[in-house]
Amino acid sequence: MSEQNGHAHTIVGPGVYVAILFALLAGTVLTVWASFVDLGFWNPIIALAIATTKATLVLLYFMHVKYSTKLTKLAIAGGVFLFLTLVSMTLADYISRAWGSW
Amino acid sequence: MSTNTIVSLPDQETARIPKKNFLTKENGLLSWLLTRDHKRIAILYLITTTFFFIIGGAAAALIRLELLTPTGDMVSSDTYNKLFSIHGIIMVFFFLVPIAPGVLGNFLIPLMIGAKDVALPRINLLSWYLFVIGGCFELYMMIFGGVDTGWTFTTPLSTHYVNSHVIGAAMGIFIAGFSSILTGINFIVTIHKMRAPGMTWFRLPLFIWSYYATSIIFVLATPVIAISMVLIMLERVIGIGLFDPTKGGDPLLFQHLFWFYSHPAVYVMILPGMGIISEVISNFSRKRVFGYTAVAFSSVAIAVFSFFVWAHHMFIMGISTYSALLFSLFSMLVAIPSAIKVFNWSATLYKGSITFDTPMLYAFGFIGLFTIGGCTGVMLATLGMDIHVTETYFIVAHFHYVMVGGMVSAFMAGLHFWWPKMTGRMYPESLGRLAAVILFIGFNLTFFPQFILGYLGMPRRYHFYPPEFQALNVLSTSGASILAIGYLLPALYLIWSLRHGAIAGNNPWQATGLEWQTQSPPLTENFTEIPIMDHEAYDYAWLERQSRDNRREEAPSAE
Amino acid sequence: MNHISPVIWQFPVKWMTNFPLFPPEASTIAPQMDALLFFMVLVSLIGLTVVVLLIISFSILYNKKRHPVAEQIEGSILLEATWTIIPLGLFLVMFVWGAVIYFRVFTPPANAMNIYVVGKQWMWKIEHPGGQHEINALHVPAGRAVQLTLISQDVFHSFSIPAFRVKREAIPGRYTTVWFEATTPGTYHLFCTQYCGTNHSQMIGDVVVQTPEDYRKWLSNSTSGVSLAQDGERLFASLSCSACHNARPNARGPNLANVYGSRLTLSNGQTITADEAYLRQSILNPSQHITQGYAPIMPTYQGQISEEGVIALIEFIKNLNSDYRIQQTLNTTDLPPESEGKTPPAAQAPAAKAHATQGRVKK
Amino acid sequence: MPNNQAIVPAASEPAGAGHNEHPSYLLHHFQSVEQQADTSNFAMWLFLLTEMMFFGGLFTAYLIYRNWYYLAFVAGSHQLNVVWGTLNTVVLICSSFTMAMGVWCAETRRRSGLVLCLILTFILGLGFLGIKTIEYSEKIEKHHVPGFHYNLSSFLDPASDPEIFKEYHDKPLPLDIARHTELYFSLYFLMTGMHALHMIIGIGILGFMIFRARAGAYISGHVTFVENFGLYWHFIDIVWIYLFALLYLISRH
Repeated sequence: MSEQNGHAHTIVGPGVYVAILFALLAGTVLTVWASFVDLGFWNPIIALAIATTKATLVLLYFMHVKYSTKLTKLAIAGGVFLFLTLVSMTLADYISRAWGSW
Repeated sequence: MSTNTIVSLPDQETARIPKKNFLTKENGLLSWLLTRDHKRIAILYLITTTFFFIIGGAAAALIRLELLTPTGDMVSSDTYNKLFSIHGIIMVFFFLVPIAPGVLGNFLIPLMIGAKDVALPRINLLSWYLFVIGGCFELYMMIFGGVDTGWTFTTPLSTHYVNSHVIGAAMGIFIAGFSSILTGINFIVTIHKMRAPGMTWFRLPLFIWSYYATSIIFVLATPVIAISMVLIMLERVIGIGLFDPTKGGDPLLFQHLFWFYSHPAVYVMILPGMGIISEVISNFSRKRVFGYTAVAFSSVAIAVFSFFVWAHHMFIMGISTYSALLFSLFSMLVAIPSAIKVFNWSATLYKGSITFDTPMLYAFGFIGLFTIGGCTGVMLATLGMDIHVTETYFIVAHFHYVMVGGMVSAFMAGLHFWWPKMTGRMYPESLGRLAAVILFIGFNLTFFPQFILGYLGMPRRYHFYPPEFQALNVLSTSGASILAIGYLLPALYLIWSLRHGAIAGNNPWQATGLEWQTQSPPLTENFTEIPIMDHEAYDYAWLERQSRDNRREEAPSAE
Repeated sequence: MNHISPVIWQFPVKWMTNFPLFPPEASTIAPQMDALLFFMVLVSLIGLTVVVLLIISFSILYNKKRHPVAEQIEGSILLEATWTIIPLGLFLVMFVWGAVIYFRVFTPPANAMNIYVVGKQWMWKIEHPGGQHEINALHVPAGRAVQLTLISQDVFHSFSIPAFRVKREAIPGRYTTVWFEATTPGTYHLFCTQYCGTNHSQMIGDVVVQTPEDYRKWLSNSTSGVSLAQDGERLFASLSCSACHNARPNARGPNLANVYGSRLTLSNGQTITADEAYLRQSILNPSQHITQGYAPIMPTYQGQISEEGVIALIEFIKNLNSDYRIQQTLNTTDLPPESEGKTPPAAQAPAAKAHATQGRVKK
Repeated sequence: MPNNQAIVPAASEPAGAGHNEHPSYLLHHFQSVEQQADTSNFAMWLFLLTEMMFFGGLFTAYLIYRNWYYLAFVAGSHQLNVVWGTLNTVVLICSSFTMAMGVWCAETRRRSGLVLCLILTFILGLGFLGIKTIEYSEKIEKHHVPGFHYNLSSFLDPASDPEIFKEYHDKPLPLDIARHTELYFSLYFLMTGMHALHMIIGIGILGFMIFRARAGAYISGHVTFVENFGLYWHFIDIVWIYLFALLYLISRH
């Protein structure tokens, strides 16, 4: 029964939820609009950036991470880090295969 | 020899196994099948994993018999391939991975941290059922024709070129994977949230630290093999093409996903062993583990680093040479925490008061065999050397040194060490020592010749082999028969001890862990009241003070 | 020993007389690999000895009889640092040493002669540029760098020659390369080490290292009469490749003369070296990399040419020094044949084949 | 709600309450309600991490093949209807919102609000699946399901597919590139299929929750189940946000 700090449970109210809802809807509109504009190299990056922003909003407010314990935050950070490791280290192989003719 | 031991058994004339314990609480098959008691689930795991071990071991015996002669004259090539596939799949996914967490982890984690049960008891039972269902898929697959892909399911062989029961086998692994995930979640949550008052992180036994590290791997790596098994099944059923080079897919991608789990999985197998060894070494040298923090953090470091090394299984498979460099370097780094552990265990003995009971003998065996396994692991992680020795018997010898020499030795150590806690009875000590020695000799005789065979170039998974390799293979097979005796003997005397073993009492080893502060076998609730941890782990002085107090009070039955 | 059955007796005799403990060193890389092995075995032995000695001496010194009460010692940062840093240093030495050898094995020298290896369930098909075909056998000359270009027709295979300390996987759909320089004439094992299905253990063969004279003799005796490049030329003609790749000013496809080894600019602006892998891709997935200035109109030949056919085509393209042969194939397809004016580079008389083989790999 | 971040104790009773008077929902092996709530919350998060790694394998495959076969992925993406996709995103975001509101209702013990929110979430979830079904049936009609008589004609000859052609004026793809659209659709069906599977499971649990909430459950202060289900539902939402960006919006210009 360690880590019982911060034991008051935070209740996030409808105001925040409504605000987040509109932010998410705005993000959706924005990302669809951005995809119809030719930004070349930046198109996928912007799409992913908007998606990440939306996901972060959902995480922080709908999923209450903002009010969670450090442990939860750490666990999520660790999980995301490992997810990125899986993707990036696998991609590193595929990208660097083309670097030289071995 | 009994003067050497620290066993402090109660007076056998008057001692009884406590009437009220987790084994006797309820009777009947249903009370076992619907139990939520972590200790009963551990026993269930012990029975099922032993069953799978027998299957895998029988396959191994047939393989070694076949390899007595260079010409495949006992079974056909197809049967031989199915035998080693069954051996691999069963031993990896249904014995090595679940055994330490399923049996010792389930039994001990709540006891060691002073909790009544794991955090999610129903999920715990569910995970045993998933394990059994997964196992049933494998049994079904075996009975109705077997699978001949090897345990690695290399694409496109497994997806396009074999006609055996790949889908059944993959399904079994998929389901058993969820069993691992749920066990991992359960352990992490239990260790975080269920610790007794005063049980701070740095008072935890090192056993808990290494199981915590194991669980991290369970939770984060297992889903990736789940998805790769799903992809294998879909590729076979409808041909989605992700691993099919003729459709533009890359078969190597499967290996990336597969090894992203399967390399950390070998640490799933060895980390619990390291935890067991820490407990055993500390107890039988009556000394706190040397460098507690270093050993604790090295467990976590192994778990973390293990995620960055997976492609070292693919050095000659056409991955980019640059990323091979990266993965080789990380593989070197993961060897460091292992080395730290070995040196710390050795240093623990310094100025201890050492006795040589069965668990300790197994622990010594573990250190030696694990060191050899680890050193050869470094050779395999070295890029250049890997070219020559990968995919040969060198690999086979290496991972058997780590898995069988390391993990199974450690598990035997743990099983003997906690046997009195689990059953309330002692095993016969001299037979135990004999078995430990036989196991050590048999193991080395079996697998050391395989290092030489590997360097000579004998490929793994060969049914026929060039005749000049026969002498070493015969040596290996003869060792395997000694090894078989080494496994059979404990099975026999442990079963014997269930009825006839000496009554163990609460703390036969005079060990410090909380699990020894309750009765043997424990109550269903583990403790009559939740203990308060007021001392460091491995504090033998505290134990002495306490037993002195107990003697002074002279309470007839403190429990 | 008369009373021992001769049948049983033959086994120990056979083992004792033929019982290797160390593989022969038959390539230039083998001694380097073994040196690394000896270094690592030495380090491991020292490490193991230290651990075992510690355990044994402590067991003797501090067993319960001699040392009834343990002294509690917490640990030592200095010691922890020592046994972190020393292994780390040793491992880094191994890492660098191993990486050097790895790059050496996978980086063929410029003058290496090229041999193609196609793996299939369950045999190795070897294609020499001179047109010699072998199954489960590889003849190579001693003292000459040999590059193997490997590909698999079906599943992963692995081409392993333990005596050379060299091994490389043959992958479906992609070329991999490895090289060696054999030093000692003799016959050595060739194994498939990647599990590849039912008869995996019979996918074995012999690597025959010959003196250069013997090798030349073998080459001329086992020739099929048609070099790989000539094979490729026929294929080039029969697939009507020359309809587009004909080096005319209005050609729909790029000129292929001297294309091998050159830097190409692609339609998306990237540059790429036209190596074997690129040529293979361009035949099977032509639209993936379009040369600048050309339309993606080439049809794919995926599923229409065997791996051997692709190899022959590549060998043909590699040996194209001028447009001459393409003009010849054009002539054979849509024009009446002409008499050959001069000896083209790719198709020399069979007698000169050995020379041709040596000059086959260009840089 | 003027102040949207009220801090109230989660449990109905003070921490450290005696063993004898614990509420019925406190399981025997826990010491307190907070411990139990914390535990199940943390376990849920760990489960979501495994879910994330599960999708991680698919995302890795997607990124590799997208880099390799970009043109095929663009052409495949044009086959998806961005209107349906956007609508589905909106539906899912709204359902996430109603779910979050449901959690709030449970926490503040509003029974009818909770039931309403759960029903809305349920309906929106079904709506999402309905739209997905429409999209899938379009693909089935055009034979764009990998492994089942996969048809390349929309890519070899875009004009044969007038609806899409009108919008994007795609050039015909060479056969070797067009073949790789099958990989795109494999990934599309895999990723959205896995996502839909999670939705179906979620909707099933929602049905159960509505049934229980109508009977008055989840408003006793013990809202762990609702909260954990909320986490699961929001996680599905996050996955979709990425799927939408990656699968639908590759190149629309």
